[in-house]
Amino acid sequence: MRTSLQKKTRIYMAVGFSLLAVILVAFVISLTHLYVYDPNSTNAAAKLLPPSSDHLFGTDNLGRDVFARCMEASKYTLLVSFCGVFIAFVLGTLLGMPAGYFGGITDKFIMLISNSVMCFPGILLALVAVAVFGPSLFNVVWALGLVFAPTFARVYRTGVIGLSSKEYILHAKVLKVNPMRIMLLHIFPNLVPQLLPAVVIGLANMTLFESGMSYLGLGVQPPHASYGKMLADAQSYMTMAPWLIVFPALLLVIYVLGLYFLSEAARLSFGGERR
Amino acid sequence: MEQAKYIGKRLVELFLTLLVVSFLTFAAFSIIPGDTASVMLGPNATAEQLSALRSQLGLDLPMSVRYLEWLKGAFTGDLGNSYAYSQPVISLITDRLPVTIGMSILSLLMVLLISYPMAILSGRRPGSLSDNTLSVFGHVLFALPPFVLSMLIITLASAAFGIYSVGRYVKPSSDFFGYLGCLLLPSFCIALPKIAMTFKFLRASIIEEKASDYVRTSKSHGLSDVSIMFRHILPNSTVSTITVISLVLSDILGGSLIVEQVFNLPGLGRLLLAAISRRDFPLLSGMVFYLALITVLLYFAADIVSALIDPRMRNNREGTL
Amino acid sequence: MKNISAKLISGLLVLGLSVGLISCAKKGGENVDPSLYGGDAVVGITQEPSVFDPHTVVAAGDKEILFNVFEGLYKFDSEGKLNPCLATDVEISDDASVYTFTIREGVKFHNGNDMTIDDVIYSLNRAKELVPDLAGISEVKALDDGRVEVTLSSPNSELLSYFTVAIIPDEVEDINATPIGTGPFKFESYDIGQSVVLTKNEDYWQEDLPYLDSVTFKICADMDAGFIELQSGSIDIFPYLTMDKANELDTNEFTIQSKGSNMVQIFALNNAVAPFDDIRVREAINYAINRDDIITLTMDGAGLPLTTAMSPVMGDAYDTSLDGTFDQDIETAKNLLAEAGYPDGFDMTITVPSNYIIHVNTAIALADQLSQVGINATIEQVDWATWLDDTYTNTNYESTVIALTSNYAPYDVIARYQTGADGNFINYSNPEFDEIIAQIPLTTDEGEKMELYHDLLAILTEDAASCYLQDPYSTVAVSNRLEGYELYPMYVQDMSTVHLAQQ
Amino acid sequence: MNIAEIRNLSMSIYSGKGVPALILDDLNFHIREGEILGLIGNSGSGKSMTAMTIAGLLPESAQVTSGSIEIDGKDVLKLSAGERRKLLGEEIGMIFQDPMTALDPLETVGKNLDEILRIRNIPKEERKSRIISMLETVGFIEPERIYRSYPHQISGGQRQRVLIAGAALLKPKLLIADEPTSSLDTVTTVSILKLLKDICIEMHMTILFISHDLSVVNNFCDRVMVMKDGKIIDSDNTEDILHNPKNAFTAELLTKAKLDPRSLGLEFSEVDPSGSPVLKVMDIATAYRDGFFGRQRAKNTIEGISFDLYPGEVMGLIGSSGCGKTTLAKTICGLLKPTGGNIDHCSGKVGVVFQDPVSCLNPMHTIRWHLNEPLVAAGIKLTKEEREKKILEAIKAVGLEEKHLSRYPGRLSGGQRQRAAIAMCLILEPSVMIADEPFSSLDASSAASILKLLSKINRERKTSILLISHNLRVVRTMCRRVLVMSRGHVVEEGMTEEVLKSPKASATKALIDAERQLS
Repeated sequence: MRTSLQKKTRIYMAVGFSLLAVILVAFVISLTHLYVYDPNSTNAAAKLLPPSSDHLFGTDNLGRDVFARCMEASKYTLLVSFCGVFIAFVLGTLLGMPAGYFGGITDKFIMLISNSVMCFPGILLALVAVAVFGPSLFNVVWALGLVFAPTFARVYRTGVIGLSSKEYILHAKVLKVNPMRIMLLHIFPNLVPQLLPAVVIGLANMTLFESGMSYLGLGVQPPHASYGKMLADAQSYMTMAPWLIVFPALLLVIYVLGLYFLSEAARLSFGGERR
Repeated sequence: MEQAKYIGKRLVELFLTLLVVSFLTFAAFSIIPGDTASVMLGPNATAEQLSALRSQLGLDLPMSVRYLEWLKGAFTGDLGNSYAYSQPVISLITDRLPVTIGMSILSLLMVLLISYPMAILSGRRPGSLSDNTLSVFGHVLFALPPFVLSMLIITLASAAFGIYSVGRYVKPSSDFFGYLGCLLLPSFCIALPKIAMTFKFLRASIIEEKASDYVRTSKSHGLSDVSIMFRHILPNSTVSTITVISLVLSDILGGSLIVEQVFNLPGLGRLLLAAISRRDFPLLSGMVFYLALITVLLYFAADIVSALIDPRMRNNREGTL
Repeated sequence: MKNISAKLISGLLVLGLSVGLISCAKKGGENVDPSLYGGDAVVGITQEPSVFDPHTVVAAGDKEILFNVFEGLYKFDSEGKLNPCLATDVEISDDASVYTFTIREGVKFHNGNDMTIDDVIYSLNRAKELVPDLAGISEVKALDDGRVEVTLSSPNSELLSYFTVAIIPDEVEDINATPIGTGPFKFESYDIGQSVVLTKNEDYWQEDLPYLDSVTFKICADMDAGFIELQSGSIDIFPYLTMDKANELDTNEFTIQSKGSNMVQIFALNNAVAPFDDIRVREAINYAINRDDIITLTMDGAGLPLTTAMSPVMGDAYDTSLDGTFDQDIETAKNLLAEAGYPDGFDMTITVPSNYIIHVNTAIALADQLSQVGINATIEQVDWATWLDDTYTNTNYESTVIALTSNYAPYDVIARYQTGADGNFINYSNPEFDEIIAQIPLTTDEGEKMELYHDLLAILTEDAASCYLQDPYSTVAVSNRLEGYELYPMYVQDMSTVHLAQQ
Repeated sequence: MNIAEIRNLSMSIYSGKGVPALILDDLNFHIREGEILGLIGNSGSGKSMTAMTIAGLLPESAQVTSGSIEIDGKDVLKLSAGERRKLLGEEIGMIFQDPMTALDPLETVGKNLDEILRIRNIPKEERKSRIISMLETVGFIEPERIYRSYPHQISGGQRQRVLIAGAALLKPKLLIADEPTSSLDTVTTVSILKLLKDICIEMHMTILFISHDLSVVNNFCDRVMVMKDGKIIDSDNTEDILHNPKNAFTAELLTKAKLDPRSLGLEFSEVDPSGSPVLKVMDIATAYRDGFFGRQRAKNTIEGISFDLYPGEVMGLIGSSGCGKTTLAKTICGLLKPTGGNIDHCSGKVGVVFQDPVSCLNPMHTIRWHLNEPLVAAGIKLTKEEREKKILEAIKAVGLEEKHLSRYPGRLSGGQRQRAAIAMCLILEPSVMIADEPFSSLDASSAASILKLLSKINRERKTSILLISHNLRVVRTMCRRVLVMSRGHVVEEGMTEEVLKSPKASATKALIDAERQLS
């Protein structure tokens, strides 16, 4: 039983990392400008060309190289998902840790606020925030960070409450260790098993949200490429130029799938089948 | 008695949450840069016109008074008129509600009707071929954004087979089954990733419950595996999955906003985007509040359901809210 | 929210397109085939209608529907010509300050009442208050035997096209709620987010028209959605196609019509803001861009390149000698920039309304082309309301891309470039231009007037007022189950001539 | 006559592609009708698997490779799955270790038991009356109320009774009891064992009793078998096993199980009861509050507790589980705020050692970090060298070595962890140490060394100790005075000798009785 679990973990990890490797390669390419085509360069003579050795993923309706654009999109996807998760994580820490640790009225108050935020369907909150403050990368990132913060707060709170009854935490309290120190040095390291899968899955969900917002035109702004926007633009050419849909969709799914497998691996290696 | 107390306690929390939700909505639309009156009147308005409109709209009153007014309006269904449509916000919303709600309910049904059998099949023998296949399948579904799925399905269904016409919508009052038919595919697109999610949690929960002591007790009482699954494991797994299901519900509601856009259905999603592009704040705040209200009530319902199933819930455990 | 058609923009930019009806005797006539009558048609539209009052309507999407419901004294036909409609004749005084219309008899409103002189006077007086272009009317009065005399406060030989403004019954209080006109179709219902339904006007004054029993304007989320509905057969006429979409359609099932739409897509440079206050910079930008590439990229080649503020579809008023003035010339552009003090280019922002994909795409192509001369353009997408407010009305922008539509009248097209004019959002100002344009309303000789138009266009081009890009074709697909659809060089859907195809 | 005959029974568990693990190795034994047969062994020795094999409740990965199991003359291994299931409940009843979770929490007690009769198609009214009468048999005074209660509303001992009622409902010939008392306190353990014995006689049942704890076997089992690594290595009647073990392993088990503090020769510090106390507890009360409305929860609440602790004194605190011992400890060391009364630490420090050696140290940090933490918390400014010296001193004082400092808790044994926890407590040189069941999870030899350590600390440093324990023998040897708690109150207090010799309160009497039963 145990060995098969380890094997499963290893398989999940391997699959996850190899899928993510694809995106990382794309990211590196976009950073190094290794590829001949500029993602934003239009070309009237090269409209809607199917994939060929010249244009690996073909070209779009403005004659832009889809491969170059996919590479660029990976950059924004990584940027948004990592920054967004970072903000959500920090906010979640600030909310969830004290809530779980102090309990009582602090907990009630913080959870009331964070639960109330959770009552707004996430995408709605992000959409409205971006709509109101204007669609820009920065706004997308903080709006998504805000939307995801309660999720992390919950993971924290549950984790902290679980740990609070552990004797080593009680002992620290008896020793009158500073609460900040207890939270950060005593509790935090022990929450890693719960936090790591949550972070990885958060990255995946963030990516899905970002692509959804970009699809609706409220995410990454043109001319910059993002998977959601590329797909939205490609919808008009669904039958005419399917490569416009296939490649961005594939890369998007690969990234998210890689993250899911990784989070599953993290979950299995820390906690086994039990949640 | 215990039940009534529990429900009472939850009601208090529901009330508090609604208060915070309504305040957040109100505050968010109050701190927005830009003056509502000048947006409405346009750039050529005189100062007198502006102040007249402000007092007509009650914008000159202190924030707390406006909040109470707004709150009263929100609960009596009077949120004023939309800037863009010059119609009462509430009627605009109720007009679109059948699409969004219909899709959400259909999706939820699909999620339940598909994920349960999948999870039972999978959790019955973890590690078996059928379990591994379903699990991998679930992961892939999980990673598919609903709008990509929708594009895929539309391409397949309408372009290749010509069986589905995008944008077809029949009102439930005129042809109920036609209405359901129109919503079937989009609901499926929303449901699919959520099926994967529910399946994953339910499966984990079934596997966990299977190893629990009361299952062993029931076995020692001579019960067959099948009746143990249905009488003990499933209800217990449902209790721990119900939080996930209520989260799924809120995701479904959000997902329908995007998917109805791809399918060109006249639901709240389209109204929302229209309101966003026209900066129609009364309409926006109304939609945001009512969607949140629906979610709050769904969470409440989830709490009540789990309290009905789980007697422990009624006296000590934390609810979703 | 992605409206591919630039036409949608027209709405608020139009100085007042009104509605009229063609009287023309060329339609209808003696040999009426009864089998042509009956049936229904569905037209796809991509904009939610909002206003049904013909005097306050501004959105092009509303006007295209109302064209079938309301008519004016005069009415445009599909060639862009003005024909008598509810009037049978007009007499214009020599100084162009008095217009005398003879009112047609036997016209009935949709509510069954006869159209009287009082209705005409009521309508013109109402329009005078609500339509800015008719504000020059000082008096409307009935003469004897069914004639109406309109006196202007100042002479204007260019006003006839504005008498296409709708004539409405004087007894209807809220025309927006109960749109009653004299047009070939009656307003039946509006279902928000769904459709507008019009039904046949049995008492239409042109006895043979219309053919169809009803017309439904079905609201589609966007061009793609409409296209799919077109293919699936739930829409018969779809006027917002791009060329490459149109090419995808089966010619056995659909007929494609395409023509210039009297629309001017402009890369507007705010003349009041540095560095665009420097003519050399504006010229450099004009030379830096490639209009043909833009047309290929954004319209699949379905557009007429422009170097000046008017589309060639305007006919005689357009000056063909200006063609090719700004053919792409990177070297010249670079030199001009260096002269202006920007040898390494500069940073600029292109503000575009996000709901118009064509303009967003144009901006993307422009940004790319400008990078060749060292100009680094950032694209800022804003929503339509913000664009109208900040960019158009308050001219708080550096550059923008938009399409200008106007009444099918040359004066209407270029009047906006007068110093301080309402629609002069590029803040263009040239005293010579102002002087020449002031003469036009006073000139009654057609030839002379055309010369003046040519001079005005030349000035705009010389000053490189902005970059004029193209007149995008409007492309319409019509199901082959229908016949008789005529594409206008302006933004209307005339359903009166449409009928079922002969089997 | 034998009720069960097990011959040459071998069983293996298959996992993945690896070699199957041999769990049961050629077992041969029989169970005589009417006897109570004890099956003793460490965890992982295969004793539970033996029970599951007999009952036919093995996991899917397990397979019987050879042998036969005859119950009442039938070879059950040759029966079909359905027939075997039918045996359960009718021929074989089972009860398990952890009564906390052994009942479906979503159903009432009645419903939980009802299924046994329901699947055997017994009419509804008869089902209920049979269950009620069985609940009465297992000692419930209000069987109707228990029938309607949910499992979480009754105590652990009551749940175990319910399970016994379920197992005995169909009057099976063989009752397999798998560690039925391991998670119960001593008083409850004694009552459950008594119940099992009564039922055994009353219903003519045979019991296979499985336990890791030799102490419960006494006075209960007729015969005992000892298992190790899947084999039965010793088998004899109870008297002989306990007093004259022939097998070396059995002897080892016995010494490990038997903690005899008297033999350790512990010495304690002198106490001067006229001196000023180091800890004064005056009339304190602590209540848990619950929920929005702040309703009080009766459980674990303490009230009106007063005592003084003198320098160098070791005081015992005893009581059955749920009596409020731990609440009192937590209140004294400041984890809970008393709702009334006063605690005076008399300017000394209070250290605390908890029960569970697994969770007493933070798994993410080294022992050195653990020892440094109290110094940091107390704000003691020290140079690096001084600090290191202090840490080294503390770790040596509890009998660990320098090399342990850089280890993580996961790499230490239970006894070592408990020592490290004591070192953490000692480093601040407290005047009072509260030790909450510091050795109840340790085996006898580790517990003995912790006892020695505590006495050494008391002797050498004059540290007062408040020892919370359920083990009366330990309390008897270690403590000068003793407090007895029951339902949140101190019901008896005095010099240990006197209190334990002539108990006055009924709670004290019950504790002493249970101790005697299980010795």
